[in-house]
Amino acid sequence: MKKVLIVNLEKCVGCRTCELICSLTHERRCNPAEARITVIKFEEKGQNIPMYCQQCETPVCEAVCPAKAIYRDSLTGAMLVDTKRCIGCRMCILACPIGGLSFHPTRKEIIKCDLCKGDPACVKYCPEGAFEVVSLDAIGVKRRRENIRKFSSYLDMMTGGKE
Amino acid sequence: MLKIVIDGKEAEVEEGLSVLELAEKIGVKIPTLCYHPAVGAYGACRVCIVEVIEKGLSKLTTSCTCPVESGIEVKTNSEKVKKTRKLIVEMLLARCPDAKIIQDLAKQLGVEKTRAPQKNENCILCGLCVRICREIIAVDAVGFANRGNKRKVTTPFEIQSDVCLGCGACAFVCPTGAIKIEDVEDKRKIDMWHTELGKVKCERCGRYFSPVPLLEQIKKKGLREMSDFLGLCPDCRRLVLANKLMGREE
Amino acid sequence: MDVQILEKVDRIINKYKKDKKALLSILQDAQDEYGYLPRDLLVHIREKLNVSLSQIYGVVTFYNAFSLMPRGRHLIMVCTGTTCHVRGAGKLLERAEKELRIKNGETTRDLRFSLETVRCLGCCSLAPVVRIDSDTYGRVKQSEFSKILSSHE
Amino acid sequence: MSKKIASLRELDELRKRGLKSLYPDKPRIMVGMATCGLATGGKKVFEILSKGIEKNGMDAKLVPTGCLGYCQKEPLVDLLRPGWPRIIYQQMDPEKAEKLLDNINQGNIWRENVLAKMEEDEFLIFDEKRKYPSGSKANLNNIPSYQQLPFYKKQLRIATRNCGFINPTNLAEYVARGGYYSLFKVLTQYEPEQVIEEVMNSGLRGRGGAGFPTGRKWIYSRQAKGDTKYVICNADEGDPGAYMDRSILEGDPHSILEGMIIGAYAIGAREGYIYVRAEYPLAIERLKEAIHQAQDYGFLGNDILGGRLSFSINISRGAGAFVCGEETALIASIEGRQGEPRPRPPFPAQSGLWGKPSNINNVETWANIPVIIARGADWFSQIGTQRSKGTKVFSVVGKINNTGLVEVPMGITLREIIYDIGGGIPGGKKFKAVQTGGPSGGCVPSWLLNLPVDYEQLTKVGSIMGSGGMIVIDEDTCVVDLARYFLSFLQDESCGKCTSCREGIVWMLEILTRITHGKGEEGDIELLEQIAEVVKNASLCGLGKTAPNSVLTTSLYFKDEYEAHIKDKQCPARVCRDLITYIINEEKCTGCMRCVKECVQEAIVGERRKPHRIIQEKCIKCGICYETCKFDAIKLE
Repeated sequence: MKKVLIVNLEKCVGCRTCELICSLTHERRCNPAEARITVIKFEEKGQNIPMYCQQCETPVCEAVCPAKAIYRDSLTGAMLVDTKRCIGCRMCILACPIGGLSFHPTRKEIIKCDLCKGDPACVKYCPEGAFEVVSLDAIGVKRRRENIRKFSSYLDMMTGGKE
Repeated sequence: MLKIVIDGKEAEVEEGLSVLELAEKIGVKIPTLCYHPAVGAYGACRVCIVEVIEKGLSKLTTSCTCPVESGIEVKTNSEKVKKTRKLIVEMLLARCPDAKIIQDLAKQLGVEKTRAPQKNENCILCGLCVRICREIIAVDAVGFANRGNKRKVTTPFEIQSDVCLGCGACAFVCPTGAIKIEDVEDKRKIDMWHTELGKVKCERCGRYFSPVPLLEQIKKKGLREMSDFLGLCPDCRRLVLANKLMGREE
Repeated sequence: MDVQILEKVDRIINKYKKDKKALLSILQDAQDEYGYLPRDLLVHIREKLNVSLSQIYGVVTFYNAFSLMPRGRHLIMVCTGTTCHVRGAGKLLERAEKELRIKNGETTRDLRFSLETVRCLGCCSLAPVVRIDSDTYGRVKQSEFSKILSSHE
Repeated sequence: MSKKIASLRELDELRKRGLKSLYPDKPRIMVGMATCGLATGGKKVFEILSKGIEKNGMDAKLVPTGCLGYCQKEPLVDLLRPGWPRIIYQQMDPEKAEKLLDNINQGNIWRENVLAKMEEDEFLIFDEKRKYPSGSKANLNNIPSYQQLPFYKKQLRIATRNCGFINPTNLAEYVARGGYYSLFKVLTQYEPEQVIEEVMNSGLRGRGGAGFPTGRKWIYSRQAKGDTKYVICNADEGDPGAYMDRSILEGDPHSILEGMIIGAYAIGAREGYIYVRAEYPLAIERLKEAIHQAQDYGFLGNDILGGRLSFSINISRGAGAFVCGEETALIASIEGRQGEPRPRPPFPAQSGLWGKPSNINNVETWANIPVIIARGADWFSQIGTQRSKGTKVFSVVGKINNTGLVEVPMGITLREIIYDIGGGIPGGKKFKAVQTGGPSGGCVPSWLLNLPVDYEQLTKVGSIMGSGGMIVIDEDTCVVDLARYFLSFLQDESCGKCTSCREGIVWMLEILTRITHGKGEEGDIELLEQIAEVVKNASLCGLGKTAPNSVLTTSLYFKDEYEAHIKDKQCPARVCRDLITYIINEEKCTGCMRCVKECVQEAIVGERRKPHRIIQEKCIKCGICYETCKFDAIKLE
């Protein structure tokens, strides 16, 4: 069953544990620059927003990739980069509207949220329990839509225009 | 499914694979320099050479170009293969003595020094840059020129190509690091291609983040209404989006 | 680039129905027309045929028959096929280089002669062989070289 | 009125016209006008004859023909007069041409420069011989018969059956000697499979080099899936030293076209290509004319022989690249790309030109097809050896008396070719070796002279049949230098794609160059052999796989010569410049000043009538003094 990572913004306190655990899981060291998730903080409002790949239903990254190196994982539904196929042209990075992909600073590789094979570390280790993985069944789609209703211009892309 | 023997072990594989792909699948390591999954087999570097025995006849062939056929036996490291591969690496080491990947390969195969005439090139003519640019990026900014001993990779007339996007895929796939990309503030320089391209400045933070033609190319793909974020660097895209989520325009 | 020349090249391209498959023939005909293949001409051919400049440049530098530089009024081809080699083509070539004061592959300053070698003219029974434009000379001796040259103004 | 031939009756009528043209009721003068004939002055002879005929108001027919193969004797002029045998004149020049005309005018037999008389003409296709009248009025007994000339005696001309006999620009003359009858036979009596069976049974193998069975190649193409298929003629005769294809292209282009049309029918192709070297301008011209004529007469086009087949042929000009003789490189070149070979499989029979099934055969192979169809596989397969059937055309050149093209049955020995046909080595020099197969071939040494020539035997001794070049070398040719020559040729001609071929050739060349410069080292021969083995085993295409053959054969058969260079710093053949000196023999030098004048280096000093002297420091060993000295006073040491 396809899955998505959903965040409850009310719960996020901006501790950046997710960034560190993400880096640790993928890179074996704690360096936020190597994380697949970035927390944007609005100090004055006391509001924090973790930004990460939304595993769009019709992803532009996949569409622009000339090497056909980006594909959807049939198990989790995450968009993955086949690093062997990748030719490093970075078109995916430039095409993604939400900055969901980046180039690893030293390893010369495209990095992005891969949903940790369906069991994301951020979900497990967030002290506030702000993250949640939901299956993309009818209820999941609805919750996802609610979650991202606010930025309607990107809505179609992420949900594939389907309810 | 096909049954074959590789290095003494039996293996069963689906049809349509090359010996190299099969070896990788089952964890047998065969060195190669000119193979890349995105463009497939080319057969130029000859390093992935293996011994294939079919109907009692043994021949040396490059594993990348050899289709797996039922009943064949593959030896990836027989004496004959080792001898041949060593001499080929000796040739490459003379051509590109400074390339780390060649040095490593030489060390791995026990080649201590080369007896072949030294050339001091950086490029081994694997053609990955040419093939990626032609077949994948589809702009064909660089190509092979001349032939024989004078063969080289270059831009037409050895001046800046008017179609290069500056995407840097050529440098990314280059096994020897012969193609170097230098990003200096608002310019991207690729010396190998006699090329210098302007970069796009992020509308928000002012950082130069993409060569101009590359971003134009993405615009041309016209996948969706992109104009409102394409002028932003990926970091600012996250910020701007977060702001929108907060319900406010910056 | 001279408009008249481009028109001529356009006629060649149209003769081959703007077919990019005919690239080699178009380049050959264009060179026959113009003597060599300057960059502007090749850029023009690219636009008309919609093939990449890399491909055109690759083809032009791969084959011996093409030249990116102006050639002389007369093209001297010294055959260096095996029979000609065995019968002294190397020495003949040296003589030609001395006589013309240019190296193999170069053109004299007055654009009178270009000197090239060719891998075999198929006149092995007459080795060593030299061809100047469309005239083929057999059993050429070093000492005869200046005489042969003088008949080509 | 349409010229198109649709029935056997019409073909017979065309043949009658052709016969009239071949055997007119007036003198027919034929001038060998292939490139080799032209190079020796055939063009001037033709012009003089043409002017003379016009000036004297003679009733004579002057025709250009292809090459009879006896290049040593060119320019050749043939005279056929009603009531006489055909007489072949050799080494003609403008003056002699005038004399010939005078004699014709006076009704005499001109007896100077006679090479031979031809008493009968053979129509191979019809298995027919046409006797010429004996010309009994005059005594021709002392003129040797063409068939009995040592040069021709052992020849059997199948692929070159018409070269030197017909005017290549006259289709009717081709038909007169049986041309296009095989096509007619095939289209009216054979299913495509039967054609392939016939070719298969004939045992014909590719004449371009590798010797792959032609019939089997055709089966693969026939069986390949797809509606669009191509037949291709490889006329990129790249081997330096081989020119039989040029001779057939220039002398009998229709034989190639007919072969291709039959092949197209057998395989199921509607379009064909002839890839021909740009270095052969005359061949291209002849082909263009021939294609045009064949279209006019309905042998090519949409309704061949009354609508039995649709087939057209395009000419693709090569642009000077030896590697384009390789099938996949040739295809790339026709497609307008660099001639870079690609790995096989897939083979061209499955995926060739534009990705469609394509069948490629070379010129000589195609020219054999009409004869095989006409005379049958049984007849053809009786010629030759167990596994190599038919004949092969060789260009016998180099240090040999009778240079020329010879077509002989497979299995003939090297000795017969070099001594019986070729007349041995000139100047009393010693025969050393024969180089066969071009840059991909090897050197066969003198002690293997009794080797029967066929695909297997040549491969066994380390060489190859190749396209049929046979370069005879004598004691004055250095085999190390020859091997070096081939590698320097291949260094430029390799496409440069694969490491082993590109870098391996450069490496071997570096070693050989060092050896010829007297800087060879102990162990060089072993290292050469080691590299050669890898280049042979690891390279991508035929060019690379065969590139080391010249090194391997010369180092095997002439090891002592290599060692003389390496250990003694001597070149036994006195070729390698750094190992020789030119010296003037003062006893023989007459002081004529010729060498002094010719030496561009000003390395020779001396006064008139006094022995000259060479200043060794200035001498670049160009050899011009040696070449110009009339008194044999310059020695090589």
